[in-house]
Amino acid sequence: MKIHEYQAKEVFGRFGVPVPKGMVCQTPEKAQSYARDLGRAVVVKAQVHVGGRGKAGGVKVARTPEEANEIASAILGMDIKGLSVRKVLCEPAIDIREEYYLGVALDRDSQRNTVIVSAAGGVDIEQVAEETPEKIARLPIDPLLGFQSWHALDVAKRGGLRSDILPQAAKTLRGLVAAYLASDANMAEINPLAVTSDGQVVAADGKMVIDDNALYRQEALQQYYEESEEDEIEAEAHRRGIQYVRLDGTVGVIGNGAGLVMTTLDEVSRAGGKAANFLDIGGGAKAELVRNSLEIVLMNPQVKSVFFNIFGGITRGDEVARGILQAYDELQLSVPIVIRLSGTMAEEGRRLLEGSPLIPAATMQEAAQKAVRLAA
Amino acid sequence: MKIHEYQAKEVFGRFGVPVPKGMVCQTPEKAQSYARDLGRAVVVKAQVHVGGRGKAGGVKVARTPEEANEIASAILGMDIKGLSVRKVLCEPAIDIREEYYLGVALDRDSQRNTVIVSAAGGVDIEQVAEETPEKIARLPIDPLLGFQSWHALDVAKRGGLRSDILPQAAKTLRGLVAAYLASDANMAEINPLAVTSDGQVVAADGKMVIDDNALYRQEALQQYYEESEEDEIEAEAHRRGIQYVRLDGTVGVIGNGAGLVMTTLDEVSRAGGKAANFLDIGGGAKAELVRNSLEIVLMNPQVKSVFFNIFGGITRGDEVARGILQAYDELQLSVPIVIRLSGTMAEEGRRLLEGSPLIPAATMQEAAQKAVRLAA
Amino acid sequence: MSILVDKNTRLLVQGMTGREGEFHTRQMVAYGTNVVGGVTPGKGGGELNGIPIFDTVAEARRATDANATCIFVPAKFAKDAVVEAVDAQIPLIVTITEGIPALDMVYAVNLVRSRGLRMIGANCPGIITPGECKIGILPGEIFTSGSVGLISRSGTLTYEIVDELTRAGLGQSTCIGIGGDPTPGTTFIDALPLFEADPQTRVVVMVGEIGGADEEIASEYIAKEMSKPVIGFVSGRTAPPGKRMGHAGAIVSGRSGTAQAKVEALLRAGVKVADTTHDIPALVSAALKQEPSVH
Amino acid sequence: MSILVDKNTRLLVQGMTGREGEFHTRQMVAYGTNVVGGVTPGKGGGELNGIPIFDTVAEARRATDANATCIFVPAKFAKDAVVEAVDAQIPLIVTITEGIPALDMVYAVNLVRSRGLRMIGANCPGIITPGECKIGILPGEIFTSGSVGLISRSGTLTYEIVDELTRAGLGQSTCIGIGGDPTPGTTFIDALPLFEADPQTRVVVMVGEIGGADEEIASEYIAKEMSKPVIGFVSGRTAPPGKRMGHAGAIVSGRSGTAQAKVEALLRAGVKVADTTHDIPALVSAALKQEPSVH
Repeated sequence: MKIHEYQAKEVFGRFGVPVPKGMVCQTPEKAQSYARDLGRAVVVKAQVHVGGRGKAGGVKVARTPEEANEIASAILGMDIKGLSVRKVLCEPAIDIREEYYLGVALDRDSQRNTVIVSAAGGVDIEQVAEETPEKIARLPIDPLLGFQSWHALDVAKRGGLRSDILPQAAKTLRGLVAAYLASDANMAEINPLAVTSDGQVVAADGKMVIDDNALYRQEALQQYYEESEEDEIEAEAHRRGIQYVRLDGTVGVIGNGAGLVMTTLDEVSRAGGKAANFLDIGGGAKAELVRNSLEIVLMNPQVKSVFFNIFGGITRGDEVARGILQAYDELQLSVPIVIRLSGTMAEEGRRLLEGSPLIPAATMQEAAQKAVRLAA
Repeated sequence: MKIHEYQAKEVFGRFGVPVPKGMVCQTPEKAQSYARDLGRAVVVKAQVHVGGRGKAGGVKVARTPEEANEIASAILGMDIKGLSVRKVLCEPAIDIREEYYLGVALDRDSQRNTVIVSAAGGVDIEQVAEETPEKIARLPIDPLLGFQSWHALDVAKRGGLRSDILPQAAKTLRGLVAAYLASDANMAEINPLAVTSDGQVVAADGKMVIDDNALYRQEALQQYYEESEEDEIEAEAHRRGIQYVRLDGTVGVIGNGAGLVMTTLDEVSRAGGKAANFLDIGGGAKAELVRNSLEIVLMNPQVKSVFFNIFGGITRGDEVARGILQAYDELQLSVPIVIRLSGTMAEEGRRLLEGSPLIPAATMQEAAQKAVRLAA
Repeated sequence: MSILVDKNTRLLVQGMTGREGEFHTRQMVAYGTNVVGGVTPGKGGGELNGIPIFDTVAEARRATDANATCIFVPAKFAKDAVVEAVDAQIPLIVTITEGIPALDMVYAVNLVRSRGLRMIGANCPGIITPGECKIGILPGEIFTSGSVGLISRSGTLTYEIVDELTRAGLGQSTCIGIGGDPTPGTTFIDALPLFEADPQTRVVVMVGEIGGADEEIASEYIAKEMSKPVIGFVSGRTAPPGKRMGHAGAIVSGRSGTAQAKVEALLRAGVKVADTTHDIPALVSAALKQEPSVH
Repeated sequence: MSILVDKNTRLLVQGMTGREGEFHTRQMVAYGTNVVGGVTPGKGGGELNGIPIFDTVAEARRATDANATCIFVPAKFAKDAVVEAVDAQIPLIVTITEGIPALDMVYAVNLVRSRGLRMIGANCPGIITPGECKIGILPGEIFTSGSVGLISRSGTLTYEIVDELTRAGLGQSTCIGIGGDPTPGTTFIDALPLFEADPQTRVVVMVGEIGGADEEIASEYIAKEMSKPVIGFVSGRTAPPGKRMGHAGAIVSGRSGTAQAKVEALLRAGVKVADTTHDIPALVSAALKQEPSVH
C-alpha cells in the first residue's frame, strides 16, 4: 500500500525525523489561510501516488497567500498520470543548501532490509544507481542485530555526507529505519533530505510503501487505506478478498495460482490479444468465490470475453464448474466464456458444464486463441 | 542486591505473575487491621534477607485479627540468623493443593540465563537438585532468541507440572522471566508456586537478586537499596565506592585486585590468623582512596592489625605509600600496619615509608605472618 | 537418489490440527510420507488420524527424531513457528503459509541461514520426491519418478508443467516450489547446486517469474558452475510495472525484475528458454539426448 | 609460536580517546603492540599520539585490516562496543571494562560464540605474548618470553605469579587474564586446547578462584585431553559463602563454587596444585624436568 507524502511525514515525525510543519489542504481557501498564518513563502504539493508530479506541475512555490490560493486551485483536481489530485500539502518554503538521499527498502538479493544513502539527493535514485553507482552507499541490516548507531554513522559517511551534518543525518536515518520497521514498510525514503542554509536537516519529501500482508497489525495505518485505492474494481475485489489487478485489454482472465494466471496473460498476448485483468482464485476455491470472481471481472466494461484457466491441484474442477453455473443463474451474462479445465476432478467439471453455453478448450494455448478471437 | 519477598512480588505482579494481595506492616496494629479488613485467616511473614525464616519461627498463620497482632508482635524485632526483622508481609492464607518450583538464574556453565521448573516445590531446590535431579527441568535461554511461549510450555511440561495447570504455569513462567530480564536480576524464583484447591496458581513466595552492576539503569529498584544493606561498614564503603566485605577475624586486609586480596585472606589463614575483611582498592588507586580504605577497615573494632598487600601493575607503589602517610596524618592510628609493596614504583614507595611506623615485609607470606602475630 | 527429501524423511506438521493442516497431512500420509507427529500448543498428548500431537517442536523432536517440518499455521503465527523449528534444529523447514508479513520472513530467513538450516517457502506448495516423500500441498498423482529436477517460483504453474512432463514420459527426481514471496528461504541458487550434485537428476527445469533478480543471479551460477542442462521458463512477460501479480514477490519495480531481462540473462547462460509451458517437454527431451554421457 | 596474539596482531582500541584508553594505548604501543587505529564515534578523521581515529569499527577495519580490538569504553556502552566489533567480524575482542551488567555480557558472549569469534573478558587485564604483543592493562615489564602458558581469572594475582616465574627464570609463551565476570568470553576450557596445540608452550599454569565450576569443567578436560603438565592455584579458600569477593564471579553460592571442590577436582585430574603462589615456580620447574621429550 502506497501512502501519501503527508502521511509518510506524519509517521516519520513520530520516530524523530525532522519534518516541516505543514498542512494538508483540500480547498484553495485552506491553503491561503495556512500561508497567511505562516507569513512567508509556502510550497504547495499535489498528493498523488505517482512519481514525477513536479514535472507535471504538481509542486509550486507561492510567495503570497493569494498566490497559495491560486496555485492550490490549479493543482487540486489536476490529472497527474491518470490520477486526480484531491489534496495538497502546504509547507514552509525552505532555503536548501544541499540535498541528500536517505532510504531503506527490502532488498531481495541480500534478503535484508537495506539502507541506502547518497549525497546526490533530490533526483531519481535509480538513475543515480545506474549512472554513478559510486555515489551510493548501501548497508543491509542484519535482522538479528538491528540497525545500530554505528551502522547509521558508517553508511552516512560512506554515502558522502558532509561531516558536520553526519550526527544529524545518522539520527534521522535511525528514525527513518525505526519508522520503516515499526510500520511494516517495504520502502521508506526521504528524497531529498534538505540541509538548510543554517545547517539543519529536514525531510523535504517523504515516501513509504506498506506491506499489504502486515496491514492487519498496523492499525494506525489502516486509516490510510481508503485513500490508497485508485481503481474502483480493484477496491471492490479487495473488499471481497479477491486478488485482482486491472489491466487495459479486453480478455477477462481468471485462473488458480499466480504463476498460472501470469502465464495465461502471456498466452493471451501470444495469441494476439490483451488481457483485461489478472485474477487469481487461489487454491481450493469454492463455488461462491468463483461466482464472485466472474462478477468482478465483468464489472470492467472493456471485457469482451472471459478465459477461465484452471489446473486443479487442491482446486477441484467440479467446484469451479459449479461456481460458473451459479454465476450463470444469478448474473446477466452476455460475454462468451472459454474454459480450460485440467487436473483434479476436471472430467467431472467438464461433464457438469455440458449443455451450457461455455466454450471448452483442451489446452491453455487453444483456449487463449479462442478467447482472443471472441474478444476481437 | 537481595530484595525482600514483598518487593519481589511487587515486581512480579507488574509482569503478570499472579501474586496474593498482601500488605507490608511495620507494626502489629497494622497487621491486625489488615486481618480485620480481609475477614479471614492471614499468614504473617518476616521480611529478612536470609533463608530458613520458616524454621526460625518467622512465618505463622493467624486465624483472627487479634492473633495477627500477637504474631506480628512476636516476629517484628525477632533476630533471624543475625538479622533483625523490621517488616512483616501479611497475606491471605491460602489453601494449597500442590506446590511447584519456578525459577530463573544466571547459569555460569551454559553462560545463559536458565529457567528451572520442578513439581517438587516448597522445599530447598538445591537439595532437590542433589537428591532427585530427575525432578528438575532446566532450559537455558538463548539470548539471541529470547524466552518464547514454546520454551515455557516445554520446560513446564518437562518439570512434571500437571497438564491442566500447564497453560497458567507457562504464562506465569514467562512473566517471571520477563520480570527477571527487565530487572537485571541474577536470580528470581517462585517457591512455591501454589496451586489452590480451586485450581488457580499463585506465587506464595518470591525471591529476586539484582545485579549490582546494573543498578544504575534500574531506577525503580534503587529505592529498595537502602533496605538491602545489612552491615553499616559495608554500606559506608559502598557509599564511598570501595569494594569491602566484612568478615569475622582480626586482621584488616587491603590489597589491589580481587584475586590478590582473596589470596591474601588465604595467606592470613595459613599463618594461623583470620581476616577481618576483604578490601580491594582496584587498579590505579590514588592516595585519597587508599586513605579512605584504611579508614573503612578501621571502623571495625575487631581489627587488631592491618595487612597492606600491593602488587603494582597500574597501581603505583609511591601513590599507595602517600595514601597511607596521609591517613597517618589525618586519622588517629593505633593498630600496627604491615605492608608489602611490589611491582611498579615499589622502591619509591618503600623509600617514602622509611621512618614511618609501618612494618615492611618482603613477601606476601612474610607479611601475613607478621600481621597475624601482631593481631594475636 | 534425489535431493532434500526421500524415504528417510521423518516429518512433523506444525498446525496439523487446523483445517488445511489436517487435510494435507492426510494427503501426505496417503502419498507415503512418513509423518511422525503434529505440533499444536495445548493439544499435546492427543492424536489425530493416528498421528501423535505434541505441544512443542522440541518435545516432538525428542519423541520422534523428526528431520523435517511442514508449517501450516496462520500467517500471524508463522514467524514464531519457523523460529520454534529453528530452535529445535529441524534441518528442513517447509513453510506453506501465505500472506506472512515480509519483515517476519526477513527475520526468519536470516535466522534459518545463520543456524545452517534450510527453509523452503514461505508461500510455497512444498517439495516432492516422486514415489518417496511429499511435503506440502502438491497434487501427488501428477508426479512420477525420473531424471528431471524442477525448481519453481509458482505452484499451479509447476503442476501444469509437471503434468506435461509426466504425460511425455519424463519423470522427476525432485520438484521444489520455492514460493512467491520476495525473500524465499530457498532460492534458485540454493537449489541448483543440489541438483548438480544429485546423480539421479540429468536435466533441470527452472520456472521463474517477474520480480527480483533471482533468475539473473541463477544465470550467472549456471554459466559458471552447472554442467547439467537447464531449461528455463519465465512467466509474466506481459505484466505491467508496479503491479503486484498475486505473489508478493511478483512485481516489476522501475527498471528491474522484468521477464525480458530474466529471459535474456538465462539465454546468455546457455539455458534453453521455453516460450510456452507446452514447449518444455520437447526441450527437456532434446537436452537429455544431447547430454554428454561422461563429464 | 604463542597463542592468539603475536607480532602479526593489528589492534584497534575502542574508547582510545578516554583517559584509561589513552594511557593504556600508549603503554601498549611502548610495549611494541601494533595499534593500527582507535574508534570513537564523532572523532573520526582525527588522530591521537599518531594513531588514526575512526568513527566506527567497520570503517577502522576497512582502513587498517585490524584483526583484534581492545575495549576500554565505559560499562554502560560496553555491550554495544562488543556487538559493533562482532558486527565488523573482528576475530579477537579483548574487553577490559569492568562493572558491565551481567545480562549485557550474557548477550555479548553468546553473540560472539554464535559468530565463531573470540572474546577475552570482560573485566579482565588482557593478554600478552611477551616480547611480541600486549593487549590490555598488564604491566609488560614483568613478563619474559618462555615456555609457560598462563590462564588466570585474576589480574594482580597473575602479575604476582608471573613476577615470581620471571625471577625464577621461567618465561611465558602467552598469558591470558580471562577476567572475573561470571560469564567470561574465554573460559579455561576455551584456552587450554590452544596451549595444548602450541609448540612453544611446555607447561600450563591455571589460576582459578571461587565461584562457578570453570575449574571443575577444566579438570575433566585436562584429565581427558591434555598431554602437557598443568599447575593449578585456587584463591579464596577462606572466603565465606554468599559473599561476593570483589569479582562479580567470585562468590560461593550454596554448596557450589568452593575452592576446596575446585582443588579436589584439579588434583583428581592430575594437576599439581600450589598451596601458595610462592610454590608455583618450583612446581613449574619440576614439571618441565619430568616432561617427556616425545609424546
